[in-house]
Amino acid sequence: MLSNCDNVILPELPANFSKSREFCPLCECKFESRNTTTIKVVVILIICIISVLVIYMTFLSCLDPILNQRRAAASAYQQQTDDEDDLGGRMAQPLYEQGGVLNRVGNRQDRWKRQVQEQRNNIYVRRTMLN
Amino acid sequence: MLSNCDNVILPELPANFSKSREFCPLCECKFESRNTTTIKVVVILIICIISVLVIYMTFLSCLDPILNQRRAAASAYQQQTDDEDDLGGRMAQPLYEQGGVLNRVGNRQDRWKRQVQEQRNNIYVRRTMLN
Amino acid sequence: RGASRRRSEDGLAGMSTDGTVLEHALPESDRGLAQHHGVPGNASVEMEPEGEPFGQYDDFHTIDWQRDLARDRMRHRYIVKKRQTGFFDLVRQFHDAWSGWLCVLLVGIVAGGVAGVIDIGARWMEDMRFGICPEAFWLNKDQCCWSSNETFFEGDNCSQWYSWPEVLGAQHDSAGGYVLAYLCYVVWALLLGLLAVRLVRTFAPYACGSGIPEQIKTILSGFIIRGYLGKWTLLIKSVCMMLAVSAGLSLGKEGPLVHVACCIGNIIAYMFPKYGRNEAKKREILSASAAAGVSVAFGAPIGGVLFSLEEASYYFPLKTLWRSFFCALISAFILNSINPFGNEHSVLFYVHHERPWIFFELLPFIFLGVLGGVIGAAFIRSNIFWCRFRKTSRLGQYPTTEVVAVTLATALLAFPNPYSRMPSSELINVLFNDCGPSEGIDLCDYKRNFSSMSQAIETSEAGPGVYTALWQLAIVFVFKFLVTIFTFGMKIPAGLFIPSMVLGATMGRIVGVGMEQLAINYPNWWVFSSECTAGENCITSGLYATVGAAAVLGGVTRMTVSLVVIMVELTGSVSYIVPVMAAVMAAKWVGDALGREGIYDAHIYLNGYPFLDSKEEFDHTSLAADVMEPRNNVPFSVITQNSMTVSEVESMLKETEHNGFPVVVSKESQYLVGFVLRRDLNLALAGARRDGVPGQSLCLFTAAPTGQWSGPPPLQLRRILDLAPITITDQTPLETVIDMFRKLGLRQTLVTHNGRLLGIITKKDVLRHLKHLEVEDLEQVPFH
Amino acid sequence: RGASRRRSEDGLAGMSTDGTVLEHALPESDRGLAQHHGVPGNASVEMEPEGEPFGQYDDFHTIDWQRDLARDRMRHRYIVKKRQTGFFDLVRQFHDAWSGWLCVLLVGIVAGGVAGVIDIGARWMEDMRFGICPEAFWLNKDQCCWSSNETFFEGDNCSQWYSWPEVLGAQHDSAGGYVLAYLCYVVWALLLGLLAVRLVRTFAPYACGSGIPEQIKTILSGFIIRGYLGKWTLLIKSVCMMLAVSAGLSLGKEGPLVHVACCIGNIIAYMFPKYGRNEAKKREILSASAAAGVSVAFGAPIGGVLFSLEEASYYFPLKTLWRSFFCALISAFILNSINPFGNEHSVLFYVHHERPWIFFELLPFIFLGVLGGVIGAAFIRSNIFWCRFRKTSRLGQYPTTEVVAVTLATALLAFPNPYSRMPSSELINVLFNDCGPSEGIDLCDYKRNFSSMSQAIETSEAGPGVYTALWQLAIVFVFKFLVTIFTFGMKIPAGLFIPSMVLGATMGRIVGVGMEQLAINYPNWWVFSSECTAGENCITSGLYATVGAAAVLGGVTRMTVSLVVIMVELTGSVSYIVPVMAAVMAAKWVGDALGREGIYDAHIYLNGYPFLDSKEEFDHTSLAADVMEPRNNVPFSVITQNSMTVSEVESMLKETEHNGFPVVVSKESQYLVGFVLRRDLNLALAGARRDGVPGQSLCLFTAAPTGQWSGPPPLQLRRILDLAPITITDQTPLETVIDMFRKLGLRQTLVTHNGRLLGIITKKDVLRHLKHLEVEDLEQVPFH
Repeated sequence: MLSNCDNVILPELPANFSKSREFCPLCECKFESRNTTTIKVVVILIICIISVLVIYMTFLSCLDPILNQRRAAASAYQQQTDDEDDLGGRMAQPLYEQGGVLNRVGNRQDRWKRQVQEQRNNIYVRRTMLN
Repeated sequence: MLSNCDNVILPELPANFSKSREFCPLCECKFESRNTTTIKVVVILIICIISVLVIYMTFLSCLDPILNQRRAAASAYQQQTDDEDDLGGRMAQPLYEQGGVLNRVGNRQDRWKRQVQEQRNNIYVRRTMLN
Repeated sequence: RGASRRRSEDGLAGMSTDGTVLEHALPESDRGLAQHHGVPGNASVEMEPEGEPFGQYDDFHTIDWQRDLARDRMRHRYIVKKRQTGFFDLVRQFHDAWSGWLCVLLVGIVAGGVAGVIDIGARWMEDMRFGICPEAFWLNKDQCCWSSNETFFEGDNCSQWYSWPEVLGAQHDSAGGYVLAYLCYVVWALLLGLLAVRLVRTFAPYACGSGIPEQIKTILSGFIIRGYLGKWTLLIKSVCMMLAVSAGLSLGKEGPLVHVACCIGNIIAYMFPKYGRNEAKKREILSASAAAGVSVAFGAPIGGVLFSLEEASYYFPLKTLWRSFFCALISAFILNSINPFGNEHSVLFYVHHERPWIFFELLPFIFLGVLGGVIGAAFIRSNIFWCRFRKTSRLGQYPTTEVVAVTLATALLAFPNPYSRMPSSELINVLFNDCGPSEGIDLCDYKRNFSSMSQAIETSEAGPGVYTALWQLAIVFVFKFLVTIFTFGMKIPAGLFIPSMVLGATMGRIVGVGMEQLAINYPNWWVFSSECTAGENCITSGLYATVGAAAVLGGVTRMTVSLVVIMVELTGSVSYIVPVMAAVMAAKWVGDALGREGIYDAHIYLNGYPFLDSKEEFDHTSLAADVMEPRNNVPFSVITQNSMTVSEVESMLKETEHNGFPVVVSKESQYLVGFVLRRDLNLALAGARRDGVPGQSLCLFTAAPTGQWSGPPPLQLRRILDLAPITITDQTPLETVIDMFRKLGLRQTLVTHNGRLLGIITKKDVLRHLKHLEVEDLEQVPFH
Repeated sequence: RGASRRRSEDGLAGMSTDGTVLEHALPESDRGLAQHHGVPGNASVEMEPEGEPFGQYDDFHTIDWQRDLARDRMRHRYIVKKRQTGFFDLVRQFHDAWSGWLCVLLVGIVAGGVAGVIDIGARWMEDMRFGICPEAFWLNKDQCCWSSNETFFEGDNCSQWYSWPEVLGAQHDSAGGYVLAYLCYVVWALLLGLLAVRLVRTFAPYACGSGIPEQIKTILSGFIIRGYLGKWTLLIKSVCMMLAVSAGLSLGKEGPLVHVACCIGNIIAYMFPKYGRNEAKKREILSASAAAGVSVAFGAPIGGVLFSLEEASYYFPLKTLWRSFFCALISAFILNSINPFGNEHSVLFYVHHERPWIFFELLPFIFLGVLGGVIGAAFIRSNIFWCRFRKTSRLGQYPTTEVVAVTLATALLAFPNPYSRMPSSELINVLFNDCGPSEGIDLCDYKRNFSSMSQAIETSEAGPGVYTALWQLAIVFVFKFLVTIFTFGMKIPAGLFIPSMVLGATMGRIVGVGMEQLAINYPNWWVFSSECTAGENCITSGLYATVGAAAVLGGVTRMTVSLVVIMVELTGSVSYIVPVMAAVMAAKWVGDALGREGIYDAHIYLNGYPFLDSKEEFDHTSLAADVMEPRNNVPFSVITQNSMTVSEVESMLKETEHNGFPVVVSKESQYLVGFVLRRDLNLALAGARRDGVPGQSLCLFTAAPTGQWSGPPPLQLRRILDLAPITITDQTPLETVIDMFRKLGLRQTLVTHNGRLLGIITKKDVLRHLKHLEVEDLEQVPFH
C-alpha cells in the first residue's frame, strides 16, 4: 500500500486526535474548486448562442418562405447562372453587384442555403453519407 | 502541494508524537528491499562467465598458436574448399565428417575464428564500420 | 487579363492562343523549372499563388498526393528563389517556413478553448435536468454545493441546490415529488433532443454522427467532402453535442470533439495559403487536429498522437508526428488551464488505485477482454444491421421522429435506475473508483468496522446494498447495450467512446465485485493465499471496471496501442498498463475472430467511402491485369500524342466519364507518353475554342515542332501533360499495387506490358476488386 | 536429388536440363501459382521451405523488401493450401499464424531477463571500485547497508560496508586512506577497461560502439551486416557493457542494451522459419526488439515503441506497432518482476516533484533547450572530428592503448570530485531530485530551520555548501563534456544517453539553483510574486535538471516525440510534459540550425552506410534522368529476351559487377520485359553448364516456344525473371523516386521513356547524387 490518507495517516494518528474523521475528505477535496467567473461567462455565452440559433431557425422556417417568394425570380435566375461554367459566371458577375449590400448578403445566404440543401439531399434523401 | 510525508503528515502530527523524525525516511524506504537470492545468483553467474571468457581468451592467445600449427595443413585445405562454390562444398562434405567429433568442433571453431577475423579486419584494419 | 484570370476558376482561361503554337507567356527560367518537373501544367498558377484556383478537386473525389506535393515543392522553390528581392519576400519566406507550426499552435489553442467551453456547458446542462442552483444558475450541482461553505453534506443534497420538485414546491421525497422529477427529466430530455436534431437538420446536416469514420479515416486518406469541415459544422456540432449529451442519450462527446477539432484545423488552415490551398498539405494540419481532438477529449496528448498515427495517418505517418504532438500538447495544456474538470489532474477520470494487482488476476482480466470482444462484435453487427435498415427503409425519412422516440424511450427507462439516471461520465467515475470508507452509495455498502482507526481497511464482506447495486448495474448494462445500438447512427452528433466505456465499466465492476467476494470468502485458495494477507482486501474492483471499459472499447473500435495509451493516461497510472493491454489484446483477437472489422470500418463500408485500410494485409493471388480497366477487349480511351484533332478529343470527352486519359505514341504502338487529367483537358480545350481554334487543329503533346504546318496551326498541350505517371506491369501482384496506392497516395496507376499501355487501375477499381473477392454483392456498394 | 538440393546453397542446382526446353518439375497448380505472381524464380524453393537457401543476400548488401514479402506471401499461401491435408499441417499453420506473437513474447521475456542481469551486475561492479560487503560479497553498497538493520546511518557509511582502505587496514579518513582509495579506484577502472576492450577484440569486434546508428537505423532500413546480431556479439556486448560502465568511463549502457535486445530478437527469430529465413520479415521482429531494448533501458514501454517508430521503422511503420508494443511491455514487465531497481516504480530515475511549475518558468526552460541545442551541436562536431581523426590516422591501430589511456585519464580526473566520482546514474538521480529536509550532501546545504515541525518548508537560502557544490558541478560538466567526446566511438560498448543526461542534468541543476535563489532573494518581482507566496519556495531545481537532461539529449540525438515520452515515463510524471517538450523543441531547432544532423546520422554518414532518412525532405530539382546509370552514353548492360546465347550472357556476367540486369525485347527496341538478378542468373547458368548445356544455346526469357529449334535446345530462364519490376519515367522528380525507395523498400528501379528502357537507379545512386548535391567530396564517402 502506498501512502494515502485512509491507510497511512489515520492509523498513525493518536486516538485523541480530534478531527480524524474530517481529515480525509479534506485531503481529497483540496483542489476541487474552480474559477466560477469562467463558468458564468461560458454558460451565458452558450445560452446566447443557442437562443440566436433557435431564433434564426424559427425565422428560417416561418418568415423565410414569405420573403423567398419575393426573391424567387431573381434567385431562380441566379441559381441557373451559377450552375453554368465560369464563363457564364463571369457574365453574371455585374448582376450580383447591382442590389447593394442587402442583396449581396442575400446572395451569400442563398449560396449557403443551397449548400445546406445539398447536404440534406446527401444525408436524408439519397442517404449516401453518414449512416 | 500534494500529500507527501514531509509536508502533510509532519505538520499535522501532534508535537508530542515521539517518532516524527523517523517517520519520513521509513515512508520512503518502504519498498526498497529486494530479493537478495536473485542478486547472489546473478552476481555469481556473471563472475563465472567473465572467468570463463578470460580463461578462454588467455587460451586463445597463448595455447592456440601452438595447437594451430598442428592443424595448419588441414585448416588451410578446408579454408580453400570453403571459399569455392557449393559444388566444391558438396565434394568437401565427406571430408568434414572424417575426423569425428573433435575435428568437427575444430572446424566450427575455425569458421568462427574466420568470422571474427573478418570482423576485426572491417573494424581495426579497413575501418569501414563502427567508427 | 490579370483580373479575368483571377476570376476564372482555373487560371487557364487567360491563356491566349493566337493562331500559332504557343507556350504560356512565362519568363524562360520559370518555364524551365515548371516543365522540368513533369508537373501537370498550371505553371503560371504555381508561380502566382494569389491566382491559384481554390477548389482543385470536385466533391467526392480523391486527391492525388504526389501531384499536390509536387505543387507545394514548386511553390516553396518559388518563394526561396524570390528571397533576395526584398524585405517583404524575406518575411514571407519566414512566414512560409513557420506557418506549419504557427497553424498547429493556433489549432491547439482554439481546440483547447472550444473543448473547455463544451465541457463546462455540457456539465451544466446535464444537471439542469435535475434541478437548478438559484443563487448562481450557471453552476452545476457539484459547483453549487462547493460554493456553499458546508463541510459535510450527506448523500445527494446540499442546501444550495434545488431540484425541480423543490423549485415547484413539492416535497423532495414524496411520491408526487418523484413523479414531478421524473416528468421534468423526461421533458428536458425531449426538449434538448428535439432541439439538437432540428438544429442539425436546419443548419448543418453534416454535423451528425460521430465523424470519425468519415472524417478521420476517409478524409485524411485523401477523399474530398465539401462542407464537411466548415464553419457551420463546427458551430452546430459543438452546440448539438452538448444538447445531445444533456438529453441523456446514450452517446458521448469524445468522437464529435475530434470532428470539431478537425473543423477548427480546416478553418485555420485557410488562413495559411501553404495549407489552405493544397489539399494534401492541408491533411497534415488535419492529422494534427485529430490528435488535438483526442487529446482534449480524454486529456491524453500521447494517446492522441498515437490515435492520429494509428487510425488516421495515411500518407505521412512520421513526417508530422512531432508537429501533431505539439498540437496535442498545446490543446491539452490550454484545456487544463481552463481547468474544466475542476482538479489538478489533467485527466478525465482520475483513478488512484492503491493495491498492486496480483499475477493470477490476469486470468479474469483476459476473461473480461474476451467478453469485451464478444460484446463489441455483437454491438457492431446489431448496429450495422440497424443502420442498414435505416438507410434502406422508410425509417430514414423521419430523422426527427426517430430521435424524439429514442430520447423518450431512453429517458423513460433511464430514470428509475439510479445508475442509468446519472450522467454517463459520472457513472464511469463511480465505477472506476474504489469504495473508500466514507462513501455512501449502495455500491459501497460493505460491512466495515469503523470502531478502530488504527487498523488498515479490513475484510469487507458485501452488504445487501452491494447486491442490489449489482442487479441494478446488470440492468443498466442490458439497457445501455440495447439503447446504444439504436442511438449510434441517428442524425445527431453521437460519439461511441463513452457508451462503450459505460458498458465495459459496468461489466467489469460486476466481475470485480464477484472476484472480491470470492477472495474474501475463500481467502485460502492457493491463488489468493500467497498475496492476500488475512483481513486485508487484495482485489480492486475499480480496476476491473477500468479493464472492462478498455476491453469493450477494444472490441468495438479495434484500436490497439492508442487505446492502451489513452486508458493509461486516462487513469493516470502506469502500473496497470499490463492488465489493460491483456484485456485489449484479448478483445481485439476475439473481436476479429467474430467479425472482421471495427465499428468505424464497418460504417465506412456501409457508406461505401473509398478507403483503403493501411493496416490490413491482403492475401489474394490477383495480378494487376485482373484488376485493371478495361479488361475484356472493351475499347480503351487513349489520346495519341500528335495525331488527334481538337474535335476528336472533344467528342471523346463527351462520350466518356473518366477523370483522366493516358497519352500514347500512336494508336498502333501504344507506348505510354504521359497522362492528362480530364479537368485540365476540358479547360484547355474550352479556352482554345473561345480563342477561335478550329476543330481540325491537331492536339500536340510533343515538344513544339519545327517547320510549317499544312493544316490549321496545332494546339500545344504539352503543358498540361503529366510526363511522370506511375506505371506498373501487368504481372505486378495486387499486394504491391495496393502498397503503392497506400504508400504513394496514388489516384490511379497505368498498367503496361513490355512498355505498351494495357489499361488503368484506379483506387475504386482496387476497392471494387477487393469487394468482389469477398463475394459480396457489388451492386449494393456504390462508391462515389 | 532431394538431398543434393538440400545441400546445395541455392535450391536451383537440382534443376535437370535434359536437352529440351524444360520447366521445373512442379505440379501444374503450383507452377501456375508461382508464375502467376511474377515472383522471381525459386518457385520450387518456396514450395519447400526446408530446402530454402539460408543466406539470401551477400554481406553489405541491401535487401529487396517487395521480393522478400512476396516470398513470404507465397510461403503463407502454400501453408494455407496444405491445411486440409492433415493434422500436422494444421498445427503447422497455427504455429505459422502465431509465430510472430510467440517470437516477440520470447524476445520480450529474454530481453527483460538479460536487462535485469546486466543491471544487477553493473550496480554491483560499480561499487566494487569503492569497497566490498564482506558478509555477502554479491551485494552492492545500498543493498549491503539495507540488509543491516540499522535505521539510521549517516552520510556515506554503514557498518556492514567496508571501503578498500578499511579492508586493507588503513584509516578511512586519513590522507593515506584517501590515497589508497584513489589507487584502488584507478586500478579497478583500468583493469575493467582493459578487460572490456580485450574481450571485444578477441571474441566479437562488432560488439563495440553504441549500435544504434548501425543497427537500428541501417540494418532496419534493409542493410545486411553478417554477424552483427550474433550470439557472440550478444554475450560479449552484455558482459563488456557492465565492465565498461563499471570502469567509470563516461558512457551509458542504454544504447548497447538496444543492440543486445536486437541480438536476442535475431537469435530467437532463427527459431521461427517464417522470420529467420526472410530478411524482410526478420526486420519486423528486430523492430519490436529495438522497442523492447529501449523499454528495458529506461523502463519506458510507450517511449520504446515510439522510439522504434521514429528512429527505426522504415518499411512498416504501423503494421507491427501493436506487436512491438506487446514486446516492449512484456520486457518491461519481466524486468520489473526481477525488480533490479529495488523499488516498486518501473522507472530508472524515480522523481517526484511536489510543486506545479509556473508559467514564467517556460522562459528558463526554453533557455535550457537552447543551451542543450548548442551543446549537442558542439558535441556532435567535436566527436565526429575526433572519430574521423581516429578513422584516418594511425590512432585507429591502437584501440587497446586508446581505451586504457582514456580510462586512466577519466579515473584520475574523476576521483577528486565527489560528483564525478559517483556512478553516473546515481549522479543523475541526485540531480533530478529535490533536497528533502533530511538529505546531507553539500548540494542540499540550505539554511533551513527545523525547530518547528508545523510549518511547510520555508524560504531556503543557499548555504556555503550549495555554492561549493555548484562549482564542483560546473567542473563535472566541463570534464564530462570533454571526456565523452573521446569516449564515444572507442572500441568498447558505449551508449550516449547517460552521458548526455549527466551533462544536461548538471547544467539544469546549476540554472535551477540560480533561479531558486533569484526567487528567494527577489520574491516581489512580478514574475514570482503572483505564484510564490511568501516564505515558500516555488522553484523546483530538480525539475530544471530533468528539463536540462531532456534538452541535451534532444540536442545530441535530435529525437523528438519519443524523447519527450521517454523523459515523461522516466520521471513518472505527466505534469511536466510541457516543460520537457518546450526544452526538447528549442534544442532540436537550435541544434538543427547549427548542424544539420544528429549524432546517429552523423555517424552513419561518417561510415557511409546506405541509409536513406525517412523523415528528411529533399528539395532539389533533379529528375530521374539526372540520377540514373548509365548517363553519358556509357553502354548499358541489358539482356535480350530471346536472342542471347549462354556464353554471351556468361561473358557479360564476367565483365560487369551489377547485381541485376534488365531484360528487354531486343537490342533494337529496348522495351522492358523484366529484371533478372545476377545471383539467380549465375546459379542457373552454372547449373545448366553442369548439366551439359552448350554455350551456343539461346537463353529464353519468353514463354516456352512451340515447334522445333534449329540450333541446340534453348535454356528456359523465364522462371528466374521478375516480370514486375518497378519502373518510372525519366521525367519523374527525384523526390518521388526517393519516396518510392523509402516507402516501397526498393533496391533498384528502372527508368523508361515512352516504354523504352533508359537506365537504372539504385539506392546507392540516389545517395551518391544527394551527397553530390551537398557539394561534398564524393571520393571520401565510399558506400559499401
